[in-house]
Amino acid sequence: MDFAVNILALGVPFSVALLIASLGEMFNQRAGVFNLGCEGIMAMGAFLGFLAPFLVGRGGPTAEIWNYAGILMAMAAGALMGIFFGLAVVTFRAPQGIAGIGLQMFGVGVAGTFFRHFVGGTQSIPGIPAMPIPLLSKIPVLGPILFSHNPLVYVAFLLPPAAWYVLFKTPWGLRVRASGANPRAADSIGVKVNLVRFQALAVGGALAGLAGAYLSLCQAKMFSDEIIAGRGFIAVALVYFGHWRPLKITGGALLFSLAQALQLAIQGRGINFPYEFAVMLPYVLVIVVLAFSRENLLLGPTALGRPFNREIRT
Amino acid sequence: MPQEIVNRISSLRMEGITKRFPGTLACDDISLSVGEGEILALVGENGAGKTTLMNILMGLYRPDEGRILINGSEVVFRSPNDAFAAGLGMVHQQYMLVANMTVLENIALGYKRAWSPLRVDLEMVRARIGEVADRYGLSVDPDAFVWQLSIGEQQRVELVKTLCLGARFLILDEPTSALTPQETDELIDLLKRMRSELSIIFISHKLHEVKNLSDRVVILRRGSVAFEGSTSEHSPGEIAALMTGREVVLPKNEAPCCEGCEALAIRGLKVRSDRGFLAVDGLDLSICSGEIVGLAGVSGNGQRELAEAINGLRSVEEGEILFFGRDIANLKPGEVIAEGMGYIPEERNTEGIVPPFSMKENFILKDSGDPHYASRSFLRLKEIDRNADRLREEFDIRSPDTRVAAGSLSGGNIQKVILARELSRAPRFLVAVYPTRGLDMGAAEFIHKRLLEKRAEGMGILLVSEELEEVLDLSDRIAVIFKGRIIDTLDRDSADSRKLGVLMAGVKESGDEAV
Amino acid sequence: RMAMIVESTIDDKGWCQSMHDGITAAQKELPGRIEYSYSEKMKPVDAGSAVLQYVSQGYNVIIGHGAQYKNLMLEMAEEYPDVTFVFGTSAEIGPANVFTYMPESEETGYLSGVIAGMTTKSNIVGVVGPVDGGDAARYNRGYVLGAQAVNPGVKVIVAHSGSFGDFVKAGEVAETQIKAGADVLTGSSQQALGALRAVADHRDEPIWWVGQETAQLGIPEGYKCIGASEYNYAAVIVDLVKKLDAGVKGGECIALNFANGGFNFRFNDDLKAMWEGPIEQKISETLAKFRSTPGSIDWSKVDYSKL
Amino acid sequence: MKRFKTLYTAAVILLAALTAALAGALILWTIGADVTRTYSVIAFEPLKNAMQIGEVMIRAIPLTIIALGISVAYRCGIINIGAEGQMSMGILAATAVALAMPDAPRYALLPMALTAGALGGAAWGFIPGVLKARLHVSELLSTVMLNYIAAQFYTFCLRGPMLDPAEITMGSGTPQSMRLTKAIWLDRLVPGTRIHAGVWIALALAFLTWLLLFRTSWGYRMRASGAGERAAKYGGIGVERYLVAAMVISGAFAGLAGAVEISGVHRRAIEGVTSGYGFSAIVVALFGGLHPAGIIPASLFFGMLLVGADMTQRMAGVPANVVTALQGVIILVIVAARMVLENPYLAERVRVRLFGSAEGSGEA
Ligand SMILES: Nc1ncnc2c1ncn2[C@@H]1O[C@H](COP(=O)(O)OP(=O)(O)OP(=O)(O)O)[C@@H](O)[C@H]1O
Ligand SMILES: Nc1ncnc2c1ncn2[C@@H]1O[C@H](COP(=O)(O)OP(=O)(O)OP(=O)(O)O)[C@@H](O)[C@H]1O
Ligand SMILES: [Mg+2]
Ligand SMILES: [Mg+2]
Repeated sequence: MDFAVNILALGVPFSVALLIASLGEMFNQRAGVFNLGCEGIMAMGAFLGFLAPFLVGRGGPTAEIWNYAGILMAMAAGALMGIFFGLAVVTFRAPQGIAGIGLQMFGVGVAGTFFRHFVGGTQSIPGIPAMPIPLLSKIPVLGPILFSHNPLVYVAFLLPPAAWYVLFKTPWGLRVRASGANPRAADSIGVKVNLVRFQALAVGGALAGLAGAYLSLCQAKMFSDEIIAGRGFIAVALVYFGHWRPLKITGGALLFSLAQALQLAIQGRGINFPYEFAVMLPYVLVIVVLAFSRENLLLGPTALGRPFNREIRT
Repeated sequence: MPQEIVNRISSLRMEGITKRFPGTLACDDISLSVGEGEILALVGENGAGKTTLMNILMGLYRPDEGRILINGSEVVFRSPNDAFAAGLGMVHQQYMLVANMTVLENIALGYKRAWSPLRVDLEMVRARIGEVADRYGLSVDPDAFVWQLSIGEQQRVELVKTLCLGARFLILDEPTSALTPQETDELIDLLKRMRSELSIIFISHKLHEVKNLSDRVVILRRGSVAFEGSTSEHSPGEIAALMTGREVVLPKNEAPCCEGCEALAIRGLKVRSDRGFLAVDGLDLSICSGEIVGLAGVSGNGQRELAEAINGLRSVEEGEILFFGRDIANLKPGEVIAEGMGYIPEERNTEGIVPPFSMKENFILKDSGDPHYASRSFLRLKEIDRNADRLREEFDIRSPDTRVAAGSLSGGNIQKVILARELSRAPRFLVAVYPTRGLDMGAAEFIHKRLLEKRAEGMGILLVSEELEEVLDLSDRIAVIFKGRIIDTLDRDSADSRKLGVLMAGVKESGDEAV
Repeated sequence: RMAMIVESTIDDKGWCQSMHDGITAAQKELPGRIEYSYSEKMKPVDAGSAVLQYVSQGYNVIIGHGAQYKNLMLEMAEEYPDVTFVFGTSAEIGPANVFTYMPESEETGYLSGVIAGMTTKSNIVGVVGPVDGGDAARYNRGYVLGAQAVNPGVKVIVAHSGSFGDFVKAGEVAETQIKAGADVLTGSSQQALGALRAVADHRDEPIWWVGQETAQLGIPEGYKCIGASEYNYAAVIVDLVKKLDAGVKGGECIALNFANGGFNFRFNDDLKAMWEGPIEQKISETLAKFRSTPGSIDWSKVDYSKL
Repeated sequence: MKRFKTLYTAAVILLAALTAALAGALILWTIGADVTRTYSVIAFEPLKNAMQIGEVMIRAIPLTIIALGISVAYRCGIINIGAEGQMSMGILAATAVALAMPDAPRYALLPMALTAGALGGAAWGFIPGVLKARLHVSELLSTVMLNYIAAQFYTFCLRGPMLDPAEITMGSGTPQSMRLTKAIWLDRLVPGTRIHAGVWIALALAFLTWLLLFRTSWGYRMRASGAGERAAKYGGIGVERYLVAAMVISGAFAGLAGAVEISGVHRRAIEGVTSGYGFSAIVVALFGGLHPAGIIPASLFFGMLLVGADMTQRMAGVPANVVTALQGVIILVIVAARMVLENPYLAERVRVRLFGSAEGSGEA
């Protein structure tokens, strides 16, 4: 019982960065843009999230504020990078796959470079401490699992329903989905497809930046240029796992992270098989679960990856 | 903006419109005008520039030259929003619907009155749809996903959408190409009634509709106005001649019914649709070699599923499909092809051709392994070239050469590519689904001739069409499909469009309703 | 003229930094003798390019800091007999122009283990490993032996993150172990910082860290670090220069252990209360034993699955 | 008309180069690096002498081979971002063969090891292929995940069954195999460089890929499956089978690249051999227009960038990361510029703006 509670209590915060980043990527893809550069935006977000509290906020009474300033900077930079990416793939219609890899290299490279220049070696910050919710965190099983985390964790778990609402209930969500599924139709009824795509990229970028900032400010409370370590790519993969649906994506992120917590706990219990096989567990599990879930693929963004221009017929 | 407040459009004029695409001059100094309550028909061969011109009017394309005047003053439309605001609305030739959204959502997308920053008031949209549906007698299911709808239903949704948005000036780009005769008649009646409130530009390849509906007609040829005049003063034949520069006579099947062996026999066939219900529900049908059987019916009654099941593209739940005695139900598409089946699919752009492939590559889509085109798996390029040149010549496919991407051809030419491939393979049988949908009269004439020729050579043909004239012209027998079953089969001589129309609505001659 | 090739960066507070610090210390010790250049983030194929380039620029001592460069070093040594190549960890005796070095890290791990075994209240201690190989394998196994030696009932939790650089994951490993009851943790390679950071997050709880690298004492999280060992590569480098001066171009292995001054150990002065008394005494006993009989720990017999 | 075309092309390229240079300079200025020095190192040093050109080539070899495989998959409608993992599996398989038969003669062992490498990669490509064809699992998910799985399996093998015995007795168990027998070494072609006989393999594969894709009915059907899945099915093509086949080929190429890499460069299996080739090769494949004739120059160009990148930290004193950032910028700008060049609509508009609309509007 304790074992299970521990795993759940660990898996929840582990999932946050993936969750936020994949929701961001979901908005990109729903609008029709495939952003493989998520990893790069996360790296920038992690760096900028770290920078403000590191440079100015250290120890002083204003430390807390600088943490949040870092988050805002990370999100702003993420949005900017999204827009920058949009310039290449929306305006100039560059193939999104390569451009995404370009963005990833750019983000990781710039974050690493600036980190080296402005900070030096691996450094830590106090970061944002956990904030158990007063009464709720005392509830036996649910308390540690749901209510004893970092403030950003709570925010992150408000995101999926919010994303669902935005996507399916608001005019903007309607425009995003239409732009990703049939841009020509959307255009013909007055949706500014490319503008919507830019907006979605900005939103997605901001979320990826936030995910990065979560890693550096809340989870690791450090930065080094390897901080993202492929999580951006996993976030992209989780969007496919969740078939572009916020709640299913959340399920995917949780599944992955719980499996992660589980395998670490299993390793710790002393296993008599090579630990590498334990490390593989989350990756295998995600594939297997997806393989056995049936889903109508027609419901996704059918124009994903295709640039749009009114006059150019393809 | 409430559409009631929009100023009346008492006149609309396009002046000197020129639009260039790389390599084509789509519109060349076109001028036309439409008055209040007037219905203008815009006709011309495929690729004449009709759609382009209308897209310019809707703000989708910017003209290179020329200007648009509404009520005498110049307007500049930068996007469809500007055109909507001016009271224009358009039903596009290629349906502009988002397949994975519901009808309701598709309409909500443009119905800005139902928007607040944080919410789309879908109930308001639903009410609006109901209002329009009642007023014009156009019923649609707001909660259906568009991908679940037949093309005819989609066309209706398009119309409802445009009307919901409150157009005062309606542009209809080939709105009837996928409608049944009844639906077409209803639409035309509807449009006639609407003329008290609206001005209309109506594009169609069906000249009797033009004749029936419009006040004036403008004929485009290669991007410029070839003729402009009052409709009542010219017969359809004259208009066709003005359009193509020659006389068009659609051929008729007058040969005696030939006595071939039974080629295709379908018994108790049951097939599910994408939505999961039995779209073909116990269908029986038999067709002989050297016979054309027309399958008439309102689209969405199982035609697509039937054709796909015959060709191995959809699994069969129950029943058998005997093809020259062999049951081909649930065979793979490749195996059905090998049995000697030819198939002209409904979706010409995505199913009938591989769009990025060149025309010549598309010609060998079904024969890439045939020794004629490949020896030991190596493609015989010379042979492929020769074949392509021959077919292009024979079927009069208009393109610079056979290396152009098939997807860049016009719809008519794409249809010819498919037809050329299917007929030149000399199959024993052909399933032809809506083979002339959206084609101009010249192209339709050509295709009809080809089908009749093949019939004379002994090929059996299942001709799926909603166009009664086509069915009546070409078929030896006509089967009417309704809700997945054949409710009656008529001989050519005993059939006429009135009888067929009644049957297509699901009513048997005896008066009782078929289930 | 000396060039170093490292897989990570020279400020990783771990494996690569210790060598870098060693070389710069040796530079100070032997003023004007060493001209030094380094290449970071060297994947195997890039390492080859770097070596070729260094050789063509006239560098005559090339250090590949990691056993993954072994092959490259040996191959290049064949091709360029005039250049001295150095790599570790390895105890192999290479050709005449190859030096190897071998940190016997099980000794440092053992010390950490002794501290952990004596400090733990829950009787559970943790190891956050990167992968089970190389220096980390020796250190971690030494830790297990040390803890068990002073506290036979102790439970050692070993888990690997599977990556040298992913310190976020190392933090996750540490969190998992803390949740499982571990109250003294250690870890090796640069990812260990993530684990230390996770330990430091438990500010007011009695959860402690023992370090593999004294650099960990000086950082803000150092307040959780009871003590740490140190790789004294400066001694190795000075030794190396002397050998070169004496005309020995290779063919030897330089070991690092407490006996030859290759390792040092330091307690955290701010945490006197934690180690004064029996622990301090036990550590000095152990150190004395290491100094008199190096190589006394058989690390290879530790089997994690039997813990 | 012709003159306009040339001018236009030149102008776009110039603008692109300027943009890239400026964006890069911005980063370099921020960290106070020597901008001109950095650029000149990247642009000229890799081609300065035979040794450096050799370094470019040894990177171009795996890039070419993997990119060829990726383009086969891509043409068949499946985006293979799992080459990294497939390459690892190829290395393991080839190593296993070499370790199992230390005394086999060269003519037997080398082909066997290379084949084993290809099979190892093929097996790893088969998985996402089948998952997609049969269970509709997106390859973007499965290949990413399989990369991580392969990485762990790789460490496991090198740490366990394939570990160099010397690492146990004399070392510290660093995950690597022992040095492979000379029988599987690919010859170094030019003394003083590391160029190896893998060049011929890469060239031969480029030719074979071209044959396969554009000259055989197999390739035709693969391309049809990718270019229009629905139409291909309609045309009687067993799309799913070709999908799996394409993934297997793609994996085999990546696996072979791994085998070539260890027998040509490293001569033993160590960690880090794949070093991101799997990802760079995606860029190379798309840069090269998914065509062998484009992939070869693209991989040389990319090899040059990689070597230049590696040199700047030593020769211009900028951290290694800067160059990653610069590469990112270069990729973004080049792909954008290429699309601008290939957009006739834009060219037409510019032409009309500049020269008026009178001429050249008719047939083109
Ligand atoms: N987006 C485009 N890009 C390039 N050329 C185009 C484009 N749209 C139209 N054209 C060209 O403009 C011409 C007119 O096309 P348009 O679609 O207006 O024909 P149409 O009269 O509507 O024909 P149809 O009866 O087939 O609908 C075509 O010949 C085509 O070459
Ligand atoms: N992307 C394109 N670039 C250039 N020309 C094109 C392109 N797409 C279509 N065309 C040209 O457009 C013309 C027909 O235009 P269009 O696509 O409107 O026909 P369609 O409406 O699809 O066919 P149909 O009228 O038979 O239904 C043809 O001459 C064709 O060559
Ligand atoms: Mg048309
Ligand atoms: Mg048209």
